[in-house]
Amino acid sequence: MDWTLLTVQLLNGLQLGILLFLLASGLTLIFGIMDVVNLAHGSLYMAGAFLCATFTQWFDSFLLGLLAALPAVAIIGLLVELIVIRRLYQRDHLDHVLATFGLILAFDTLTQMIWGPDGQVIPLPAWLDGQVTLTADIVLPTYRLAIITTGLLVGVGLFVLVTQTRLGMRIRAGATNRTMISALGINIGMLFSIVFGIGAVLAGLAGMMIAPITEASIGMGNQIIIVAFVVIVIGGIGSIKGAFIAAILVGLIDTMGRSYLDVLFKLFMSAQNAETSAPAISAMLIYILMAVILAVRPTGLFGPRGR
Amino acid sequence: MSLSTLTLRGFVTVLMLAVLALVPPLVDLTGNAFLIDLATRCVILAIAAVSLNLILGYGRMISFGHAAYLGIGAYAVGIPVYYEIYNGYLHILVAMAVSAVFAFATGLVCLRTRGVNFIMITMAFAQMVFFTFVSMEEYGGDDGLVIEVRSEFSRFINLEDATTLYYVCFASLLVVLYLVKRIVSSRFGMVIRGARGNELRMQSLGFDTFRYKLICYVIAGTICGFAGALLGNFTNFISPEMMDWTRSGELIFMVVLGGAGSLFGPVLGVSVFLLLEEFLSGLWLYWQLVFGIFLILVVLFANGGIDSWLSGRSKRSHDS
Amino acid sequence: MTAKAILSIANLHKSFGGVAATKQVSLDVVEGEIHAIIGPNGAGKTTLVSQLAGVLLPDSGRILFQGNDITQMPAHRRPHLGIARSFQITSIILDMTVLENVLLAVQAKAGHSYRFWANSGDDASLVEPAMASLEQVGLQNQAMQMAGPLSHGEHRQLEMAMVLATHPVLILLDEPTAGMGQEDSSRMVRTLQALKGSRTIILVEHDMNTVFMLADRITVLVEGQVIATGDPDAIRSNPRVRQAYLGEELDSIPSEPRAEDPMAHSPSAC
Amino acid sequence: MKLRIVLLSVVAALTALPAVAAETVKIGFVTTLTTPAGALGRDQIDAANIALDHIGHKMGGKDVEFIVEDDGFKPEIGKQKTDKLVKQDDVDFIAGFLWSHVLLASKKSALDGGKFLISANAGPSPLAGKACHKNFFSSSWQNDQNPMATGEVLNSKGVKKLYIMSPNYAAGKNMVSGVERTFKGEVVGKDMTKWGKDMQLDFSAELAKAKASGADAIFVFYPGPAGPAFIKQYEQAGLRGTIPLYTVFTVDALSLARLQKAGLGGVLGSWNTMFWAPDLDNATNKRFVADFKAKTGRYPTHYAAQAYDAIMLIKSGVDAVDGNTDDQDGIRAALSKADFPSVRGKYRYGPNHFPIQNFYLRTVKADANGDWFVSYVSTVLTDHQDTYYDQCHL
Repeated sequence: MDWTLLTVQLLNGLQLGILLFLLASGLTLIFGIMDVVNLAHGSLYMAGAFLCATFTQWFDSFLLGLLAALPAVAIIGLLVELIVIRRLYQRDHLDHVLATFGLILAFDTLTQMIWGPDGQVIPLPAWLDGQVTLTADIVLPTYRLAIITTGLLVGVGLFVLVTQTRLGMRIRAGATNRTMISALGINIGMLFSIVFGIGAVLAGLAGMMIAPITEASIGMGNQIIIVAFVVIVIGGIGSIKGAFIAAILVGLIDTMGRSYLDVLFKLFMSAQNAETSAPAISAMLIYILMAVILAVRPTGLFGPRGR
Repeated sequence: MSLSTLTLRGFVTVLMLAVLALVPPLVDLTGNAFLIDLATRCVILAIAAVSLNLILGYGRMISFGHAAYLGIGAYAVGIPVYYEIYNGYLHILVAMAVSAVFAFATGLVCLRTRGVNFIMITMAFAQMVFFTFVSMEEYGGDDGLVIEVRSEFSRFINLEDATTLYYVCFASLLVVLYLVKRIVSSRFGMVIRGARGNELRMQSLGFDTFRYKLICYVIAGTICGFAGALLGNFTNFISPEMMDWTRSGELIFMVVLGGAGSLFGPVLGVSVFLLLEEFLSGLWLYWQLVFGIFLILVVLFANGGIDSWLSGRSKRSHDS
Repeated sequence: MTAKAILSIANLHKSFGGVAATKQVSLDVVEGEIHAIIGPNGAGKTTLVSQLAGVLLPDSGRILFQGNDITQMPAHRRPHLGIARSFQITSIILDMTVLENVLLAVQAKAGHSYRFWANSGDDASLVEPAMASLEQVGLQNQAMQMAGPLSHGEHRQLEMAMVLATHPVLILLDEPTAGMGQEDSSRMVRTLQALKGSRTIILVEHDMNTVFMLADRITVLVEGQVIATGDPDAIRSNPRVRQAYLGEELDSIPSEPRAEDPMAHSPSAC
Repeated sequence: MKLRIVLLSVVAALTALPAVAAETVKIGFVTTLTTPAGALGRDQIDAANIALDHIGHKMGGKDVEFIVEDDGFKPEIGKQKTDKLVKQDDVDFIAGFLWSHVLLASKKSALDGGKFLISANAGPSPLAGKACHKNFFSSSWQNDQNPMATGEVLNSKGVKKLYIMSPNYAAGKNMVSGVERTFKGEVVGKDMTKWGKDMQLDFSAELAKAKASGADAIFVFYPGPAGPAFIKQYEQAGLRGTIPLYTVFTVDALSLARLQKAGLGGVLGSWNTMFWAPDLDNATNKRFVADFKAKTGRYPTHYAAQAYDAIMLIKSGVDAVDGNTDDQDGIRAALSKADFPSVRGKYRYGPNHFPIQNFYLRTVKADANGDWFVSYVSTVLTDHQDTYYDQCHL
């Protein structure tokens, strides 16, 4: 066993998990409180990445780009809520799925119309672009550690927001019992907008964090949003804690699968077959995890009873 | 329901079937052989949409993984053909049997869940099938599998002939429509529709709704597997891409566009969807923008789909 | 107690997160009687009925129906023994016709419904009993209408028709007249009176007029506990009941009610 | 009710669009215009239009009708579009095809439909071997050829242990087998990553494995959108300077523009192999590159070069029969001579209609304006023929 490699891969898995958490936490809030299935959450992730790329290129600074892009994504999120999502609250999940599926098509195409088909790069400042030497053997890209740190900070911030503030109290009340918010005399429309805005910013931030690694590209949200849904379903809908644990779990499983499954497969099949089938099977692992968890607990790990 | 609107709906249904029945001679008149391709695809996807409608429209089981059955069905043609087994009856049998088994096994897990968890777990199982075929290097993996020769039936049914293939698909659609019509008005169908309206009530009447829904789920999957076998024959090609979650989303849209829970609605939905796609994609590179907005507008304003528009009543969406 | 108990509940207990909703409830229901369960709001009436129907499973205790232990039997199997339930909140299938709703109920009684081909709407063995049930509640003329747009009273009648169509031995009726106007309400009372003796009925009801008009025996629940069981006169004079309930409300009810009497109906305060 | 019937008739009318028959040479071009891979297709279309401008939109005295179809990066859609070109537009030639899996899915439709099929990029091995066809021609290369050249370069640089990464699709597998065929050292690790419109773009796990494998070089094939992402992560992981990178179809004009924007100077001086370079010294190439830059403001990629050649190749065929596109034998005979001015200079066809051509070592450098481009260094393979031609019996 190569312990160095294992450590590096665990950190890589953690980084992926953190990214998924940023996406999934907003998704699970929107879902838990508003009961809206928002497939277009991935489009906000993409919007964040593209806006951050453009602003970074304008200001010639990643941090300024990030700061400018965050409110921009929030505005886009609020507009989406105002124009489309708001009309869906009284509808069932089927309508949510379809309308937000339409949003994805529209967003992807709009993005190509504005930015063209090319990916957009986000240049990193030198202090983020290097490597950190943890031990003699373990050298990690600085930026990936920055993602982990940022994600954990946001996670703590979200935790404080939800558990310590008045807004958070309302959000929690809404997540556990939707009828209670109206009973408490809270302006539901406002609360929904705020929650959707927070979700949009978190999704956009996730896109901004990954884009310096992968570039901002059209449709980048379409696959990860499905994984984010897997995360919130595993974690139990409406539960931030569940989303966090499930995100880390999924991140680790995905990375470990990509790292070690081919080695495992080579034990009982030809090297050629192992190399080509291992990636597909490792991509399948998270879905298997989800099926197993739902088979045992139909509402997920930390899901509310009887939803 | 007034008489005039009722006849409009009936008129369109008859007209639609008449046009579909006459596609090959009409195509000969235009000289545009591609139209028969379009019509064949339309008819095959209509079978898939009708099968999805059985669970989604009549049973309110929002399966987000129905495209998996199309893939299973198509691979059930592609893989035997790869081994030079061309017997069409065998292909159909395998397609339907494997689909049925898959629907049964996954239905056991999926139907325990409710609401969005059901949507997501059906999608998860479809993704598993997707990745299973991606991992099967022998059958082309991600690249897909070219089906060099179409299924062989008797001497009189030669699927290599476009017209024959079309009529086989069209006849299949008619049979499936009749089958679904019988099922939904049978005792079994009553239970399924009852469970859509009020599952708790059905249980208190003494129906084990889980088992009825499971059987319905298996029937729908089996029919869609059959449609997949036709699709594999038609496209001469199958790739895991056909089982992507976006494909399942498109199938749902076709059903809802036409009118979920109406017998003929999905056929209309598929037709309008494909014509629009063909028409728009020829006009503008960015046609998907129009398409996406159209989808949103349909959801927001056209409750009940084309069917309820034709029958002149706007159906409230059934809130589960 | 001389008559045979068709349903016998012993030490039934159910709590939700530490709060007991049903506390050691024991009671016997005699064949053919209308047995009313009354109690103030939150007394656990619906929770008790839900356990009888199997929607909730008790934490402890035993339910015997015709001598069989049904305590842990799943909800969907109890109807096959002849236990039917009508819901407090109207629970019919809104996007089906009136007839189809009752057809389903007949179907449920007819055994399995794994028949995929024959049109159930043309099946005389289903339609005739269904129409008979509709006539019993006076809805035969609305048979082909969609259930959704009917009035509240008609919904309740339909619900009743569905219950009757299953030919139940024991009917669990949860507030059959709740929210009804006077006319609908007295129609329901007439329907129930006509059933008296032929069916065993457990009636949960807020409206004291209805209860004392219909019930052979009454059980009073307070905070999940049975505080009294007896015939209407015994209950009326029971001091514990008078204490728990508003004595005046009991006094205002005539001791020999008849259905034909013009009633000063007061809709129950919910 | 009236409105409904009117709308329905419009829908009905749409089904009956008749095919227009005219005295033109019709060329259908299937490529990717949407999704992140759309940039490659745009390059091809730009180049094809320049080629058409250069020939005055005429072939064999007839006007050229050029029909572009978007395959959406999906084999199934590519096949659907090919069917449409064959059956509805009744084109004479179908060209394009960036992706091997799209080409493999579509070839039956085009060839069974009796059309000439010209691949302007993809070169999957079956089409070079057993599944070769008299009406199929490549204006690019067979997939294995370019990595075989890289394998030779690796040998000459003294690489002993190689780590290979490639997307998991038809071309990726060919690329891997190509480099393995000529590379003489040991392959210490291999990763085949998810491809398609949901391609994997985060390579952290794979790069960590590569680093731990003790390899002294990494060979990758990441075309299109994946290229810059890979190179960026390679640099961020600090592998530059420890494990040198050798690429095929990864560093091109499109990825360089973005890498330059991102300030990833590490790619300067890196090596790759190709059958062509923008500064390859011949008159056709000079005119093509100059016009392309003037029109688009970009350096052309090899995708563009191949598309330009595809149009020129078709012209040579149509000219030979004076525009009589029914004379398929005449066109075929002319095409197999490859007698036209190619941007790569002169090449000839093997029996399987894949080019026999030179492969060059290229390096990345900045031009006079400071723009990065891939520049010719030396010739690695001369008149190189693919390894599948002897399985082709035409």
